[in-house]
Amino acid sequence: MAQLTYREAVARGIAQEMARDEDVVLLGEDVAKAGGVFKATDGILERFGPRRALDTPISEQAILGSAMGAAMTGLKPIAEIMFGDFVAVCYDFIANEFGKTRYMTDGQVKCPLVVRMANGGGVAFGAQHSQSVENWCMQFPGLKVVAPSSPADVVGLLAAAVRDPDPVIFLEHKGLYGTRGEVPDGEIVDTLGTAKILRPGTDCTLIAVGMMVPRSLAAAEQLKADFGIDAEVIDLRSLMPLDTRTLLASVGRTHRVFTVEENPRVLGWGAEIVSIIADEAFFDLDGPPVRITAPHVPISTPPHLEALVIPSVERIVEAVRQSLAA
Amino acid sequence: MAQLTYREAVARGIAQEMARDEDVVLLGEDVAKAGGVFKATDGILERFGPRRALDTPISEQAILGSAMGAAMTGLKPIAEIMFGDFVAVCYDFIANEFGKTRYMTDGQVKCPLVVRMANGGGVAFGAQHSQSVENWCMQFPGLKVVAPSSPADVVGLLAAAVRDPDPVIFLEHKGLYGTRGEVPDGEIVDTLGTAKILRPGTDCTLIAVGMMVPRSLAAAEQLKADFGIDAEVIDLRSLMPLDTRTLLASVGRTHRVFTVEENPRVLGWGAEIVSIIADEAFFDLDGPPVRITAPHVPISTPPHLEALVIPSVERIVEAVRQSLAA
Amino acid sequence: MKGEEGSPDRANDDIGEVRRLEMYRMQVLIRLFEERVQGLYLENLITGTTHLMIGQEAVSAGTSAAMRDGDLMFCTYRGHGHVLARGAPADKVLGEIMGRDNGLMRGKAGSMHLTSVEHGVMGSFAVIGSHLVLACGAAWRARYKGQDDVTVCVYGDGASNIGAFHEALNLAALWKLPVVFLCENNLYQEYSRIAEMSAVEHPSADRAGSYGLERIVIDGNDADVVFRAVSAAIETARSGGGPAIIEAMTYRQSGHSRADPAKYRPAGELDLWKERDPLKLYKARLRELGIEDDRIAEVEAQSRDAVNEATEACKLAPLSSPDLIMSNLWADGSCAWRN
Amino acid sequence: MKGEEGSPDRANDDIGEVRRLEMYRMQVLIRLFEERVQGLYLENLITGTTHLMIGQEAVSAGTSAAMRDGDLMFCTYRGHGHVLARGAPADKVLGEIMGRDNGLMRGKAGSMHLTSVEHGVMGSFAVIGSHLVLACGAAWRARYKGQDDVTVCVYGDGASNIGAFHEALNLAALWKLPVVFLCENNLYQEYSRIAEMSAVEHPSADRAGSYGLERIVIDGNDADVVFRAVSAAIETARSGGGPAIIEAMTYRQSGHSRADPAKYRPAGELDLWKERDPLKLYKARLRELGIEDDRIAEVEAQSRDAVNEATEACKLAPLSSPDLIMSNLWADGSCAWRN
Ligand SMILES: Cc1ncc(C[n+]2csc(CCOP(=O)(O)OP(=O)(O)O)c2C)c(N)n1
Ligand SMILES: Cc1ncc(C[n+]2csc(CCOP(=O)(O)OP(=O)(O)O)c2C)c(N)n1
Ligand SMILES: [Mg+2]
Ligand SMILES: [Mg+2]
Repeated sequence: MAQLTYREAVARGIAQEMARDEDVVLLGEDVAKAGGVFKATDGILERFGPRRALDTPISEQAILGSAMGAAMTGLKPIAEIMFGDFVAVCYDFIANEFGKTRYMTDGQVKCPLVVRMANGGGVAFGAQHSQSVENWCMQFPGLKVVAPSSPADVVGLLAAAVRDPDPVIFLEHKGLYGTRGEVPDGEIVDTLGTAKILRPGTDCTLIAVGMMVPRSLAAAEQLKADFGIDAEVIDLRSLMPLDTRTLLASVGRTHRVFTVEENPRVLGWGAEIVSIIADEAFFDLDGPPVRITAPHVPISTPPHLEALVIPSVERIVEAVRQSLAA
Repeated sequence: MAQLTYREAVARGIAQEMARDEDVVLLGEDVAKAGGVFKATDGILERFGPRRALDTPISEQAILGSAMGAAMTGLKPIAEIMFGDFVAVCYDFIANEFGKTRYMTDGQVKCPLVVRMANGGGVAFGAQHSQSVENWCMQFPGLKVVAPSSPADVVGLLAAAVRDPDPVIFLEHKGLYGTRGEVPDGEIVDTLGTAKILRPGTDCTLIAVGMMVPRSLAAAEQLKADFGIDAEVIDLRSLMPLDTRTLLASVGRTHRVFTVEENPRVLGWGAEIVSIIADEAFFDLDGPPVRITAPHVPISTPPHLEALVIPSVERIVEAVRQSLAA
Repeated sequence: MKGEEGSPDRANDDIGEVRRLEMYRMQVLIRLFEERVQGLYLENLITGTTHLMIGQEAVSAGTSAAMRDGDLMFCTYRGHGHVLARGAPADKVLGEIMGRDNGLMRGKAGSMHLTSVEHGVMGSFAVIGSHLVLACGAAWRARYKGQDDVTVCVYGDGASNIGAFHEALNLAALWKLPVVFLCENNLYQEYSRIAEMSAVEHPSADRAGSYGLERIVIDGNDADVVFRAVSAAIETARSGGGPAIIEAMTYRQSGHSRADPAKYRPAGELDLWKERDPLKLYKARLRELGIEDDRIAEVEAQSRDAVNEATEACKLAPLSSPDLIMSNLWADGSCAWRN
Repeated sequence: MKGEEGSPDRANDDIGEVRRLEMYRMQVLIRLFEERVQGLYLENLITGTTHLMIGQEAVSAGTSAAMRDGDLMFCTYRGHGHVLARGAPADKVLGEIMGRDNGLMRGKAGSMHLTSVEHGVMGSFAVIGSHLVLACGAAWRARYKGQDDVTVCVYGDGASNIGAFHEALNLAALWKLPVVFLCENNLYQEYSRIAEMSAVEHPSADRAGSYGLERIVIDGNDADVVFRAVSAAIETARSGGGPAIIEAMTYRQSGHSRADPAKYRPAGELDLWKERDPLKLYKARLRELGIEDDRIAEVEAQSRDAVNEATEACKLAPLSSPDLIMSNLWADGSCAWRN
């Protein structure tokens, strides 16, 4: 067992897979010599050399496109898009190419690649460097979307993503890079499409990803301590595929559900979760399913404004308490 | 009153606004000399000349970017992205620029433009030319999204979009270009953010946009005739802003709701609608809110396969009937 | 234009009689195939959109003749001819276009997306620009793995103005990738003249310098010229000399897509190019080189038979199966997204 | 390099003493401002990211001196100096960077997005590539409306490899737009040497030919050179001669962003460029031209005072208001998305 930061866990996961499989390669802007602008790929170049870890020009279409071309023909690239927001400049691959190729060619062409991106807010980068791009990716059939919240999950899910025969978007939360956690020694491989109940509870279910996971856990503690409300907290971990079984089972026990999203309100992933629960667990629900989100505005830059936009522990507590009291 | 096709209505709406306001300009691939690949801009060049109607290179980023730069500084461009799917190659403007500029500059910079796109399926163009891109656009604060289903609405909503001081995505449905409808004479200006009850009903509410509107209407007739189910049909028309008042009031009367979407299941606009209704009208609902969508797969090309993917009148009827019977 | 190398000399030059007859057979096959596709569309047996390459056959024939087995190709939606030239059977190509079960992808995706990995055709791409960067990736893989295949990426004049073009060319040149970018300049981007849409006359070749590459413009209506230019570029790429960009001047005699009457053509333009029809020119070349008429007639017949047989087979083939829509989204063959 | 025009002749040449002193004042202002920003970051009074342009001041000073009131500028996240040079008051710029209510955008958006429409700065853009095409649009509007302003778009060497660059340049050249693309080549794209990321030495200038434009590389550390080159380009653009692309060679003496120690620099590189520090060079130029030391000292003092006063004002200014987050999404000032 080692204590690793989330960013160190990224590098460990990448290294684990590159050591295992010669076909795994890493590319992106400043991922090699500089070890990544978030230092999440530190040491990879030193260990695996410039043939396998490549710095690229500022050409995001070329990064994702060449990753896909390589994946189609025999490599397993891990491509980095520095800030998730920038995937907008190469979105054709997300929306039109990665997930459709195998399907359209009736299985002739494969696309086993991983796109890592620094996702989410909380570090005062403003409206164009803080968005939650899981919401821009999960709607495309054929594309898997993973968003770990702890160092151990980072390693295990990254390994699972690299070994997956289909394209996976791997979202590292910027606000978590500096956080620490225990990571078991040896090879770790997790399973995509599995949510985790991090805190069992009986009164309601909180469903979160990324930075909203620790906040939901803290909110659950506070709800218990201050109001006697026993909240179950689920880390979704994977937005696609979706572990609806775990979610529906939890709602079957708690009868109330809250999604905790840091994105602007409209068409965040919580809408999909709520629409599934409202349809399939309607008669399990004792009250409305509620989405706790940022207000429907872009994220302002200064920390004191950003803090008002992204759901805080206090806002989560307040929303749950009020709704359960209603 | 004139009978116009949907595509003629587009040209009429554009002409109405270009005649009214010298600052309105049209640009896009083949929109001028050729009158558009869907013939939706036929006659604009002839009437307004090459200064105001411009054919562009295949450079979608330059199309949307120069439209925005012009809008920031005094024009009101109408830009065309030929097939909505191609907005993926210039998505930065959708995700990061149009809607955020006024906000980030605290009101210093305006962005009054319209982006027209041919949206949706039904014409055998396959997985990369048939997608429902309202789902790629409506999640961004600051961006309006409009999707008319009739020629009269096309003219009125297009005029409203052009006159709106903020950026508007205007989605023309490919499957409807050839359809006809009455269009009043004279100037028509509609209101963004207003849904329309096209068929009042008492037993359930069907909410649709674009090509799913006529199909929902046909389904409602069939539900009435064959099963005595009286469905209310709402044409959403505008996905952003959202006329939640009309939707919630309808559910308050009918107590059951169905969204009818032609997109793949996950994170289509119906999820947002359902999440609002489940939260705010929970105790009005007599049964689960149900999303009728395409299966979560890309759209296949040949018409006989495409027809199995996009909800048909029969599938809508069947889904409603079964759910109400349950 | 590097046109001179194409002028006839003798049948036993660097190209040779056998290859010339093969390139002629292929051009005829593509021509007849494309005419048949248009006919089947008018008969309502082809329902989706198609983009024919009548008039551009020499590019396909010359390019594929220059490629080895194992070399890879990335095409556009205007790809029928290239896919045939790489060896995909006419019935499978036509079946795909007709949405039949015997198609390359069992009729799931149609004319714009023809793919035959077996024949090195990694796909036909319909969102402009994407396949230029994909080709970089395929070539990068070859170098990475020490495999000596070369990737050829065929695209249009209009595609030369999209952002991905720039990113692809820079990366290919920077990483010295074994990839050949082959621009089919058919004078039009859909309904607009490319000359009115580009800041330079040759939208691809005039930009070669931006990537430290040689400027190459060739006569795309002469299969020999295409063969020689592509062969040379592939040879360089294969031996580690990096990428090339070739602009082949040609003309699309058909409309942009199946329903386009092409009214935007200036008067006389089509006739002029028909005089330079690649099949006509090439047949004359064969004769000039002393190849007997009956041998020419023989390959023409082969092509005619192939198209006829393919048509019959496809008419009999069942429509693509409804199962297709729920399969092969994921590697396990399923389309499940939840448990 | 078109360096020679920058060599000193006499104070009363085409540039003149007054403008030279002003360009010097501006370079000193920017330098002191940027040093102050770094200081305030270390004091924890600046929390968001910043991208300083220490070492690149001559580009800002020379460019804005060449622009008229009414001309428009589009900047990047590395824009402090350009915004100051166009006349935005130091306290408003600093206030924005500090997240204060007195900022250009009332402290809402910070260092990367400085905008002052009042001073013709249409924005500072942080997603690479976007503002190159925006600039085309602004210039198109000018021509459309018969307005004679020119748009200047400043961007980095690294941005020259992104797709939008290609689309912007082609459109600008094709439509002969009154826009000047000014590449600040500071040798690095973030932590990578641009020389290792581009297929050509000069990622912008070596591509001018792709758009039928002239190749212009200038010494970006000499404000006079920048002034002359940008003036000439603006003049051409203003009189209908179309766009220009200028690559100004300079060096970022600071890290890429606030926390970057820039360890990737080869030994000695920074020292070499410090010898060519634009302020040092320019001060020497002023002296050589016979401008008295006390006049030089006076403008230095002005700049120092401006930065000090701005700092004091900003420290006293309230933090940006919480109201900001729910306002000015739409033209009506609200952020309502439903009824
Ligand atoms: C990104 C994108 N924009 C626009 C289109 C629509 N479109 C399809 S073909 C075409 C013209 C392409 O011209 P060119 O590259 O010269 O190829 P050609 O069709 O002449 O073979 C256009 C604009 C597209 N498919 N993708
Ligand atoms: C599309 C996009 N990709 C990547 C980035 C991250 N990024 C910010 S600055 C930068 C380096 C830019 O280099 P250059 O254009 O030379 O400008 P400089 O910072 O040197 O002024 C990068 C890669 C971005 N902001 N946008
Ligand atoms: Mg063409
Ligand atoms: Mg730089």
